[in-house]
Amino acid sequence: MEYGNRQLLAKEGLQDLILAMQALEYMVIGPKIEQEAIVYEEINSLEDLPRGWTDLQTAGTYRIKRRDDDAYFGYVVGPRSLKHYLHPPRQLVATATRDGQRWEFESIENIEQKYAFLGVRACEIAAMRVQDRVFLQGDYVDPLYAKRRESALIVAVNCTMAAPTCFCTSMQTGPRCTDGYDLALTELAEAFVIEAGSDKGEKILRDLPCSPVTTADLEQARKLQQQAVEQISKTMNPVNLREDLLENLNHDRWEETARRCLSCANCTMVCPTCFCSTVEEVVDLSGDNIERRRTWDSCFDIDFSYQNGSIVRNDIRSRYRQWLTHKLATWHDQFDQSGCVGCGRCITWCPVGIDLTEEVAVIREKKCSE
Amino acid sequence: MGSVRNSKNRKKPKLAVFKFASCDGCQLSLLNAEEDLVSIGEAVEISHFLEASSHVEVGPYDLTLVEGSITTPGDRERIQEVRKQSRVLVTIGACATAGGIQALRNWGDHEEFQQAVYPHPEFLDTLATSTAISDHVQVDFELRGCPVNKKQLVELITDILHQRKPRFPRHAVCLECKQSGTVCVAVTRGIPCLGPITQAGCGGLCPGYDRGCYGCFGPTAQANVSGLSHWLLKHDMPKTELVPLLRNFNAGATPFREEGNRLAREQDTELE
Amino acid sequence: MPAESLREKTVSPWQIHPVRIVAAKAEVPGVITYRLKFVDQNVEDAYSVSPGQFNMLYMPGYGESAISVSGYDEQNRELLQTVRVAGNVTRALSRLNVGDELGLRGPFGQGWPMKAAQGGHLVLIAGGLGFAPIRSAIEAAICHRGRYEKISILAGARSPDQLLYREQYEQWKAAQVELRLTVDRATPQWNGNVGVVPLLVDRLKISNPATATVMVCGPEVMMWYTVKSAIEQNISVERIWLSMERNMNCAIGHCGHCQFGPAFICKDGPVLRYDRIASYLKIKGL
Amino acid sequence: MSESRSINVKALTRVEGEGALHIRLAGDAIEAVELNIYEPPRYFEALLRGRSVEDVPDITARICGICPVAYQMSSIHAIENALKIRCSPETRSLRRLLYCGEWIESHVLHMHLLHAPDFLGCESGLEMGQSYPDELKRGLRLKKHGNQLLSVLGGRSVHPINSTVGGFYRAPSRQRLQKLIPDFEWGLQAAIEATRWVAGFEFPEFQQDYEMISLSHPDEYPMNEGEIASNKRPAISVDRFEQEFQEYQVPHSTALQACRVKENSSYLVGPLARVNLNRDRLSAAAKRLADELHFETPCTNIFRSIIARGLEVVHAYEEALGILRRAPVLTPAKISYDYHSGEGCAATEAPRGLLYHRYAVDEAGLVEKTQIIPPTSQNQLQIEMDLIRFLPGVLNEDDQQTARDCERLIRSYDPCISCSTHFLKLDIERLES
Ligand SMILES: Cc1cc2nc3c(=O)[nH]c(=O)nc-3n(C[C@H](O)[C@H](O)[C@H](O)COP(=O)(O)OP(=O)(O)OC[C@H]3O[C@@H](n4cnc5c(N)ncnc54)[C@H](O)[C@@H]3O)c2cc1C
Ligand code: SF4
Ligand code: SF4
Ligand code: SF4
Repeated sequence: MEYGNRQLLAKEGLQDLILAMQALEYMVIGPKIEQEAIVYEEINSLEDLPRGWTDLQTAGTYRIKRRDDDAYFGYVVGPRSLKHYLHPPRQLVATATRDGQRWEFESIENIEQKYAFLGVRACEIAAMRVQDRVFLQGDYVDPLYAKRRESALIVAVNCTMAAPTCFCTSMQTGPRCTDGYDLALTELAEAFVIEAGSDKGEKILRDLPCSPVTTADLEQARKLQQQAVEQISKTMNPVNLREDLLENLNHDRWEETARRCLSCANCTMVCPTCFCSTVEEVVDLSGDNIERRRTWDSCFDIDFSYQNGSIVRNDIRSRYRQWLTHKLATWHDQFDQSGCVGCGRCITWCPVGIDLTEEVAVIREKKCSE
Repeated sequence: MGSVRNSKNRKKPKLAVFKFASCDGCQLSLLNAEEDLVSIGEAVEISHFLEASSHVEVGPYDLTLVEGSITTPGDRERIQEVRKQSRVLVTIGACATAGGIQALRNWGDHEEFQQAVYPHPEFLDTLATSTAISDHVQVDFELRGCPVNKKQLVELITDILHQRKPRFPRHAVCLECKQSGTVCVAVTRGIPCLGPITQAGCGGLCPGYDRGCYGCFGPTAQANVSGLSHWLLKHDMPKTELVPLLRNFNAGATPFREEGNRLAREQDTELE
Repeated sequence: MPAESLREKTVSPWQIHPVRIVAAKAEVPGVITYRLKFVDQNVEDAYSVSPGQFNMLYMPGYGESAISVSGYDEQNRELLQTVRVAGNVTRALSRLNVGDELGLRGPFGQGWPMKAAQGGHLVLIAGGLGFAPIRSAIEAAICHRGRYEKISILAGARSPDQLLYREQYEQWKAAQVELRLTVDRATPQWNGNVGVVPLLVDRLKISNPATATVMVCGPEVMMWYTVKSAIEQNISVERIWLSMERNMNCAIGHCGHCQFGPAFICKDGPVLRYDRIASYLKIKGL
Repeated sequence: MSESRSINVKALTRVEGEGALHIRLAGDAIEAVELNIYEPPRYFEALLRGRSVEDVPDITARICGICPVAYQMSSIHAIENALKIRCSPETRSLRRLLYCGEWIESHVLHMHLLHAPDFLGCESGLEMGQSYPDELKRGLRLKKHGNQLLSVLGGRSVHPINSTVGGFYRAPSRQRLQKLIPDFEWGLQAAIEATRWVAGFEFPEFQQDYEMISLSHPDEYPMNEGEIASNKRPAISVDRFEQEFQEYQVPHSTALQACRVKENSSYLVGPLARVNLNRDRLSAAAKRLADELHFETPCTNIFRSIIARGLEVVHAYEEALGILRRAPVLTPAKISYDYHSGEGCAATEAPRGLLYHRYAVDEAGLVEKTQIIPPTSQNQLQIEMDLIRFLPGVLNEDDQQTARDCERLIRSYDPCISCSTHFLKLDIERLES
């Protein structure tokens, strides 16, 4: 089936979209101002959206600010990504219960919650696909991720602005959404251009109060999308990046970065593709009832590489190196793609403003002799 | 399963709680365990816990929890005796693991401190320093926090009852912040936050209440304190604020102490 | 949509199965070999393992540990696992008795390339507890003894009483397997080799290096020097295989812990071809 | 010739912190009664100097893990007075709510785990639980409510992190507050039951003519504000506290003791004093209960203070419910203020009684001088006086029993010995004059 039949949705029509998703029993997750940031949260109505707000981002800082218009999606990306919901930070995966001398082992496979994501950007769709590759397309399928992912509805938004931390154009993941969504919106001054990208989306679109688009609307949409492209100033050349890093595992820069890096793991937590986790054993006092809980972990955690009484990556240098080289280099070996989608979150949310694109540039500039 | 619980004919393990210079908050965390407290009471013999019980038994004890720091000559000796009587000795809380808030005296003039507070310092017999228990005796495990997290405390006791080596995260508070969906106050508001160099355990409490972490749980393993202070100084935080930030309940913990001292020395030379 | 098409792999990789300890034998101090049998026969029927793979043994309340399969008794359908008491999980396991139950997930990972090694000289090299996964290769090779031109086992331990599987040696020799042992520290009774394992490799006679295959498991430094010796013996880097170890948490390539350069030890390994990881073995803290 | 006899309680138990009691007798004559607090000094007043005012509530909380809110409240109010900050009525309500949490937690802890075992012949609350499982369970549940309220408002129950000069760091979530209502409705009834239970205990006859001191406020039961009232003398404003009351040091204790300046006399602070002086401002349910139990005021039997504690728990539940139902909205969470040099004092009612703080701050908002007078140091002299009068009645018993009886008396004060070491500099000249 061919989609892409574009239509015009009035700004208030967004409320109909939210209601339609709720009627289909989705929990709608969309942008909301919380703790002075625009984050993905449960949305009950249009009122919850950050209408007229934008974000200002640089390495290590993020501020929200009023816009001089009433745009609903006039901001870039926040600290949370879809992974917060599809691969949640804490997740019960299995239980063990003692029954006399025997043990009952169960794994959790059912999840009722269905999510509809509103406001998803192109880089976020790309990131979700990177996680699909990890959790769905190897020898083992994560049943909980699969359930959530399959039942999710994606309402994408084409970016009309970019932050100084964005570099999706380098990573070829945005700013325009090309596929992987059920519905996509482009926000114009007075309305949205809306199009379906799947049957699910098409069905919802059919019942929305839309009107035909004019060429002028499409031209405005194109211009706004172009505006986002033009605002992107950061770059990271992906060509040969894998080799450039793997051939420089002993570069002096790693040591220098280690003096700044706090090994706090923020970059890995906010990164929409980072997937590392640990299963913890939660035991009651009797020892008879056990929950095996998976929680987000990070290669920056010193105990992450614990092995037989010692730590393999026992300094910040090797931990930072592991992160960067995994993300940008060995990810290709493992999953045939880059682990970075260029969303810039790790740059903004690093409490000491370390910018991976700068690190890469320095390493490339003066390759190590060895 | 080798758990103590299962070996019916063995006597219940003896639990002791000892207090040195402290506020009682960490012991209280045990009383605050409410439902678990009753189960703990069933699983162990509470042999010495003055705050909770008049029933006092002599050692040796299977598990001893020590709260508080060493601040008097008498306590310096008492801890030796406690160690001798204890099979497993676990220190609980910042006082016991790093000297606590009272370790601020380590930077002051002890005599002058005494005079500032007491009209008759000659009645007192105290040391000039407040030090961690591990500075005096061998400690089997340290549970961080000011106060300790009561879940961790119960988990620790359970671990020891089941002959498990306790294992708690040594990573930064930041992980807990992000896991619980708290937005970073350092990045969004420029609030100085010790979270990136402070060990997890509180659940990312302070940032969740819109304030910076003040380091209750002490430094992370390999804490890069100078990395953080460098950034804060570059972003206009004066040393006069940064030094006290590092000198709170874990002022005596090595990474905080050293960086605090370094900054204070720089500050002094700048003033000259 | 990829998400839809991949739902078919239905069994949760997190499902743990109960196994019962049928026998436990103390090998050397602190090391026990268990015979484990699935409690549920359907699980037993579905289970199949190849040499070099590993299981996650689960002690409820303590956690999981990756343990190599050191043998599979086809007749009794019993798994052999040799475990060294290292930490919480293995210590708790060591407190169990015959008849007690624990949990198991597996098997996981890529085992030894037993097929590819056929037709040539098979050199199996073990250091310390590395003997555990090597043992499963020995069993498999003896089972099809005729397919290998020659089989040599080179094993080392700290001292003679640390050598694993001593009661098997005669049986192996009877199957025309060459067995060379070495210890770091000899005792008065010991009249074998003294020194590190790579020395045994140096002394080994390999008639046709082009068809010989080397499989090694042991501490990383030991493997490093063993490989050097093997290369000096003109064995191609493509015919040298190492069984690696890293922190193992999920065993299914989802948790990220066991990465070693480009490899996930749990799914690309634990057995990895030397040339694919050679450049990474040199790097400290990877 | 009568033999000299000495009775020692080496370590007081079921009290917060560590202390001991020494009694020296010559025949029936009491030579000395010494409540010895060997809790090592921690010099809080000295270490607060040079810290910014915002650090103060976090640091003073660590004086006592049992009543950190009291320390935070007194220090915050004193600093706000020094900086001339006026907080909103909503802030005031939420602070009272926070205090209710601490009263519930601390009082219920004392009633069930520390004090009740004395009346039931048990050595600990857990032992008591074997004969009174439902009562213990109910107590633990009530205590948990207190902790939950502290956690919602303050982040955690021991050393909460949300209170600051000018208000709160984060406005408490209305939703989370209102979720507590059903529990608190249950708790109000349960607290009434618990109070009826303790009121049925057998109390030793021991009436004393105390001077009772507590805050007093025309419109509310005292917590955070009011004048300092006495049953014997006219009320004074808080800023006159140091003129009327003072601390001095005794050789047998690391803690300072307090007394009336002019009369050199002891006085009583705490729940019994509060109920006696403010009975008509107790909440409706608490007042009804006091009547039902024929709790006569003034009550001058310290052993009956456990009933006063129960009444205050009922009050705290009822007051908390009212605030929870209103769930005040706090915008902004915290008001902004400027630093200037100044001095301010405040007194609030810690669970154990009046807690006085005074601060001098400089123009950069740094603390120059501090004075902290905790409730236990104020009660300490009164405890010794009580013991002197109580002893003759129990002297014919064996030493162990006498010691046990004395310990019971001390315990009815709910002394918090960890607090009682942080005592203040006293004016030596005044003492000698
Ligand atoms: C592929 C493979 C095969 C193996 N085969 C064998 C074998 O055949 N026989 C054998 O005896 N051993 C084998 N091992 C080693 C074995 O897995 C470890 O020795 C074992 O996990 C120890 O478990 P433990 O709980 O007793 O020890 P611990 O050292 O306590 O560790 C248990 C697990 O808990 C985690 N852990 C423990 N402490 C920390 C910490 N501080 N921070 C973070 N995580 C921590 C780690 O994931 C660790 O794997 C193998 C390992 C691998 C990777
Ligand atoms: S590495 Fe950084 S820029 Fe790349 S996807 Fe992750 S958070 Fe975004
Ligand atoms: S660590 Fe903190 S809570 Fe514990 S006793 Fe010390 S000051 Fe109190
Ligand atoms: S608020 Fe503090 S603890 Fe939380 S992520 Fe930011 S820096 Fe880390």
